[in-house]
Amino acid sequence: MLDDFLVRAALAGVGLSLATGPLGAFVVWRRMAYFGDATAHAAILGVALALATGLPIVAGTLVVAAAMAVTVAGLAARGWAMDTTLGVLAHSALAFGLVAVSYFPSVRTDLSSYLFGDILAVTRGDLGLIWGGAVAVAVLLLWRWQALLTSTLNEDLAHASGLNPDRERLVLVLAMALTVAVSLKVVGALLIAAMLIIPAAAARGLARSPEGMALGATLIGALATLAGLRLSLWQDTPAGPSIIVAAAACFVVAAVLGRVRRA
Amino acid sequence: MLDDFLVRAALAGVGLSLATGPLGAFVVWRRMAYFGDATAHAAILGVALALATGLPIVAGTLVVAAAMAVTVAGLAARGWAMDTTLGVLAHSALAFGLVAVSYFPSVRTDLSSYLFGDILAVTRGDLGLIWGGAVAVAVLLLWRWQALLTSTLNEDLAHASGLNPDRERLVLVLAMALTVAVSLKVVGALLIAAMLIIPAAAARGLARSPEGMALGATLIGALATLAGLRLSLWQDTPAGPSIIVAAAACFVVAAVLGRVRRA
Amino acid sequence: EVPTVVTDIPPVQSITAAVMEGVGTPQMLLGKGASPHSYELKPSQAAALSDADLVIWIGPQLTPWLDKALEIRPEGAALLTLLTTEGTHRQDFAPAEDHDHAEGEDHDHAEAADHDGEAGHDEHGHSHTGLDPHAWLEPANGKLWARAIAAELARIDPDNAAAYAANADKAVAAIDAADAEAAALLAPVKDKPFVAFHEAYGYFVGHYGLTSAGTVALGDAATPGAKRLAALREKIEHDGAVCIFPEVQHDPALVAQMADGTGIRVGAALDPEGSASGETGPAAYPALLTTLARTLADCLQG
Amino acid sequence: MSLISADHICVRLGGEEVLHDVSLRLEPGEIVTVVGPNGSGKSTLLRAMLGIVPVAGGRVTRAAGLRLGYVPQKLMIDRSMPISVRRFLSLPLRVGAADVAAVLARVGMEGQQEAQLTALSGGQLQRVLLARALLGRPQVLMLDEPTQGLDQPGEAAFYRLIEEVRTETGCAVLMVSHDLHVVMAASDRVICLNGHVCCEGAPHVVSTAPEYRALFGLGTRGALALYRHEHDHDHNAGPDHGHDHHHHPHTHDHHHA
Amino acid sequence: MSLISADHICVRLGGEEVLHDVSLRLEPGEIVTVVGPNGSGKSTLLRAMLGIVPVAGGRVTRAAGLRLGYVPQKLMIDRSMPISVRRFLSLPLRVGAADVAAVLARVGMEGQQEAQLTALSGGQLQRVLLARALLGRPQVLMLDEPTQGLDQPGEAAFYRLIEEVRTETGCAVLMVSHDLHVVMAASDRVICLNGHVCCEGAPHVVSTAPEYRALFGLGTRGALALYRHEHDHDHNAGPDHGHDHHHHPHTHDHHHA
Ligand SMILES: Nc1ncnc2c1ncn2[C@@H]1O[C@H](COP(=O)(O)OP(=O)(O)OP(=O)(O)O)[C@@H](O)[C@H]1O
Ligand SMILES: Nc1ncnc2c1ncn2[C@@H]1O[C@H](COP(=O)(O)OP(=O)(O)OP(=O)(O)O)[C@@H](O)[C@H]1O
Ligand SMILES: [Mg+2]
Ligand SMILES: [Mg+2]
Ligand SMILES: [Zn+2]
Repeated sequence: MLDDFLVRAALAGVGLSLATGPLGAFVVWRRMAYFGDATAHAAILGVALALATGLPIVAGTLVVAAAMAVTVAGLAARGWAMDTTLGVLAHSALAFGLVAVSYFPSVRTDLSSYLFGDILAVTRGDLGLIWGGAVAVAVLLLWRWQALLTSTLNEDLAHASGLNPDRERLVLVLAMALTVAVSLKVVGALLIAAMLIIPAAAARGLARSPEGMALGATLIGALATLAGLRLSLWQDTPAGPSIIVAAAACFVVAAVLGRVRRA
Repeated sequence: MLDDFLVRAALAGVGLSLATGPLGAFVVWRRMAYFGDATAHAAILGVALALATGLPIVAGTLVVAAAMAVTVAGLAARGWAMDTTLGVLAHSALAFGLVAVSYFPSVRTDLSSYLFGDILAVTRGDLGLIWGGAVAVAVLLLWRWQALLTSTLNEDLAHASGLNPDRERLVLVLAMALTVAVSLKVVGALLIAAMLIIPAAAARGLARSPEGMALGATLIGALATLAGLRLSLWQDTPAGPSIIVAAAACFVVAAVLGRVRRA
Repeated sequence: EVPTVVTDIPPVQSITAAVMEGVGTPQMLLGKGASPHSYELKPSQAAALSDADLVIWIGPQLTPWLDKALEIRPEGAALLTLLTTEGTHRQDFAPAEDHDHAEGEDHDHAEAADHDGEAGHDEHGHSHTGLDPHAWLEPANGKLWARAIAAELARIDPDNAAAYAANADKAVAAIDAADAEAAALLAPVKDKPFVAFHEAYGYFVGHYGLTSAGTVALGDAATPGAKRLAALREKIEHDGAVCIFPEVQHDPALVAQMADGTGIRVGAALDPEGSASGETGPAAYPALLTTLARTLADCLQG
Repeated sequence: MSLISADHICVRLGGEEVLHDVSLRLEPGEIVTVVGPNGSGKSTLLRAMLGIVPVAGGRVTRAAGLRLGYVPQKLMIDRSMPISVRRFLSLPLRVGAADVAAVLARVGMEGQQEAQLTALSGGQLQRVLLARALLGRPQVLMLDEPTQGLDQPGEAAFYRLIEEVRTETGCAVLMVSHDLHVVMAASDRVICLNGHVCCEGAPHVVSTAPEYRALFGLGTRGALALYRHEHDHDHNAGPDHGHDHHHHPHTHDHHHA
Repeated sequence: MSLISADHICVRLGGEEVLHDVSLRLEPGEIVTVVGPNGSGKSTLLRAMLGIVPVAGGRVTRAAGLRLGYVPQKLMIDRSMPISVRRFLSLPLRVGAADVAAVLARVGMEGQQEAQLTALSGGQLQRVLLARALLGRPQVLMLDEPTQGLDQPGEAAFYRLIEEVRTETGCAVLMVSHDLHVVMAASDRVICLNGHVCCEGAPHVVSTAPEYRALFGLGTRGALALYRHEHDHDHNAGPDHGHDHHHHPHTHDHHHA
């Protein structure tokens, strides 16, 4: 059954939702919508460095993504707004990548083509990676859930409870960066960035508790994967964008339902 | 003198800063760092629509950018966070664009190539467009400055002063969307998005008043343009990324100066 | 049972289609001007790839992303990487330019660079060597690959071996004809220097003995810097380059910028990968060569 | 004509009707105070009259060109905008330096023009908000718990200031307060709110009304009094008071417009 | 050993020294109140002791494993997280439903478990914050103007509650308040702060200290008293009081660690 690329794509999308659901909730709460794009942009710098130094591309991307995460967390601890910081870093990293590569004239292919995966091209090995990674992220989040929630809600209250909000933020941001960096190559930058925002934003309109929102985002992500693949198969449209279109449809439905319920 | 492409590039960058400086300040204050990228993504949908309907590409991009702006403003008025909304719309628009284009097999060109300009390729006509647009935006912002500031600082206070914060937000977002959509083609998506965030973020660390921040962002933008072009000429690095690298350097210097001054 | 064959870009599809004429039709992944970096498979293409018996592609130097997508082809499916096919004429990109005026005869040392096709068989996947992947623009490679494809198909599908061999002969003849036509078109303009948009034409320039005056952009990875453009402009004026050519899928603004005020003519857009026309089928590859030659000649002749 | 009035307004928030059939009119020069337990809709009433919250029924009428000053109960100011007290006071109408200095002096913040808004302590911010409301010669002041966070001399000065401003400019004041003892002394009219108007009138009338007594108990002598004297009594009058507004047991005729 | 103590701490904010050489120790079971004019550094002192603000000199020592409850002066809660009162009370330590119901009843919010945190009125939120601080059997309560926004029965109930909790669990309370008259009745020890410790001691000692009188004037009978009786006097004791902490004219020996 795993032979079928569609089955593998569906499993990959569902597995991904397991991580992006709860991570996406934090993305919405902490105003980090830029995170996916920022990591994808930063990864380009990683590719340039890898090509320049002869390291494996994966190593380059991971190192740069982790460095970005640490910088974001550090700046946020000094009171910078997350979205501004992410915007600054995303563009700076991309620009540095493009400048760096101009020093290596032997690199003449579009750097981003080294990074992008495609959910229809997921292999059995990738599935292992995704599910392994997603379960690891889910377990990490479950383990630190209370501390992460408290620090996200209010850092002063977290401090008073003996938590260190800076550390919690760093853990969260690192987990996010590594997840994104790894899945870039497997499912593509566009899809992973969208899966971090849209399902969580859709769940926001309906949920009444943080857990409900994280769970809702996971379910909506999984649902969008299945519906999007169906759309893609039916209309022969590209799979990643079709999944995002399905997620966007969920967002619209949830927004309307949310309004109706509130009125 | 206008013959020289470098002079034209410098003039374009400086003209652009005139608009992106104050707009960028609002981007930082209102947590809209995603704005530039979101408009660029949405523009792809505009290109697809234009190709499908036979309209001019510029018309397609402008229509979609304006529609995005109106949607963002409308959702923000219902209490949605700006960055989340922008993230949802950016990815949805891009995905719709990619899906739509797969229905028109006659569309055979890389969509994004319609979007990417290059500041070194600016023509005399482009210069007129940029300066005309930038001056228009600057005048608009100057005219509504007090109202925009009040609504940005606190919507309740704006209401009590007889302003309509929803209208001010709409004006701002529309001005921003049109500026970005027009300049995409001239100077490129990466540069315009970066110029909306990095100079304003750099100025944030030093400024003590909103006007100071807007002015500082304009100056830093202009300075980065000149320094970046110099770097590009000296090291033969690509011009747009070099300007961003220069702006990022300004950000780091400003952040360090800000810390030193505060301590 | 006719093997399912998947190819990457239009020229490769065309050569393969010529070889398979009357037996089957190869599929193609990168049609319709798709750019590799925003490229996403459609289910129909993924389906094709996932039950391909043979995948034919230029190599990872051209399309790094395909490297990954290739993993979904079934176990044991054959893979033909044309750039590393024995006998392929391969050459490096022109060495990084030093922007002085002495490199008008780029094509000379480019041609000298790498004539033994076997030489640098460096097998590490990604291209940080300077290997120029645009090797289909050397008609000799087209002919060599037609035969290599026929041989590979014959191995997988011995029943149709004879048809493949006969088709390969026909394809070689068609390429020879196109080559001759292109050579005739280009002969009068051989010495007129021209500027192209990106460095895709090393093979073509070498084969037909054209005079390249440089390119606007170096590769796909980075847009050109101000220093390069300033030098290029000076060079255009100094060398008296006749034409400058934009390229499909790339914004012509920079080309217009370089042409502005120098008196150089702006030619029609070149389509080195055949991706704008998106044409497939046996005739597409020979047509690509002659179209390229005609576009160059039309402008250079003035 | 009154400056601003609410006629039979109803306000729904999150699906619940928070205000039912509330009417209120404000005449020039009067000081009206709204009292009521926590969550009784006092802030919502002010916000509805300012147009911040839409009304679900009834209507709010303002005199044309009415100049309003407003001090919200809580103000969220984002740290991302660098702004000094002086600049803040000039929003949205520009004000001369002398006026700024004068109004800051009135609220006990003289010489603080250049302090950053985000660096103020809670009470300092409250004083600045008050200063901003007083600028631009308002005809109506809407003050939502304006003395919260003020130190005691500041609180006393605040009530004096309001009285002064009213006398000088004849502006009307609509205020929310929990300082019942001060309210009774400083207001011309008191409105006792609990989702609806429970009772209304001159302070001495309201303070003896049974509806008022039901909400606030018998002692209106402030926390100290309660602390000292009721401390050993049964607790029924105590902590249980704040919440009974949630099941408004009253039935009203709602006059939705 | 004391539960938590500050030894000669100095705190700098935005380049200015906000606290100079402040020392304070809290013993089990005592109720200590910090009073001082607006901007005198009361909130900063609490935040420094909690580790939210770093100290520039001196040191803060906590007993190992100290359980703390904290009610901040202002709380910014982002609207993007949907969270009910019940869930909020279970952060970061999970609490049983019975405990939640009990503590909500104590602060006068019973039955409100499922209300969304962002839908609460100012006073309701204050009650919930207090409830959260009381959960988890704290050994120290740090309360920054805990009665702000509470209605009058709520305020009275609050002081009773603090007294009860202290008696039941023996926890120490460090509180900031501007209700001078209540403070004097409800505290074991009062610290009068103005960038430095002006005076300190039992309520009756502090209220007669000249430093205290200089800061708060002679009348400590609350705003009503001031309003009624001082209203025609000169205003020197009035609005000008809040700001003199900005040019701390005193010289101190700072014992930086
Ligand atoms: N981030 C900051 N940057 C600079 N100065 C600050 C900052 N935060 C507070 N201050 C200053 O520190 C001083 C003490 O503030 P704090 O909030 O501790 O006062 P407070 O005693 O709690 O006053 P209030 O009674 O008004 O709550 C004030 O003068 C304030 O202006
Ligand atoms: N956004 C909202 N969604 C749902 N309910 C809300 C919302 N905002 C306020 N409420 C409810 O409306 C009621 C009135 O709130 P309001 O803030 O007007 O009270 P208040 O009288 O000002 O109380 P306080 O004295 O505590 O300031 C409360 O019960 C509150 O829970
Ligand atoms: Mg209120
Ligand atoms: Mg305080
Ligand atoms: Zn190429």
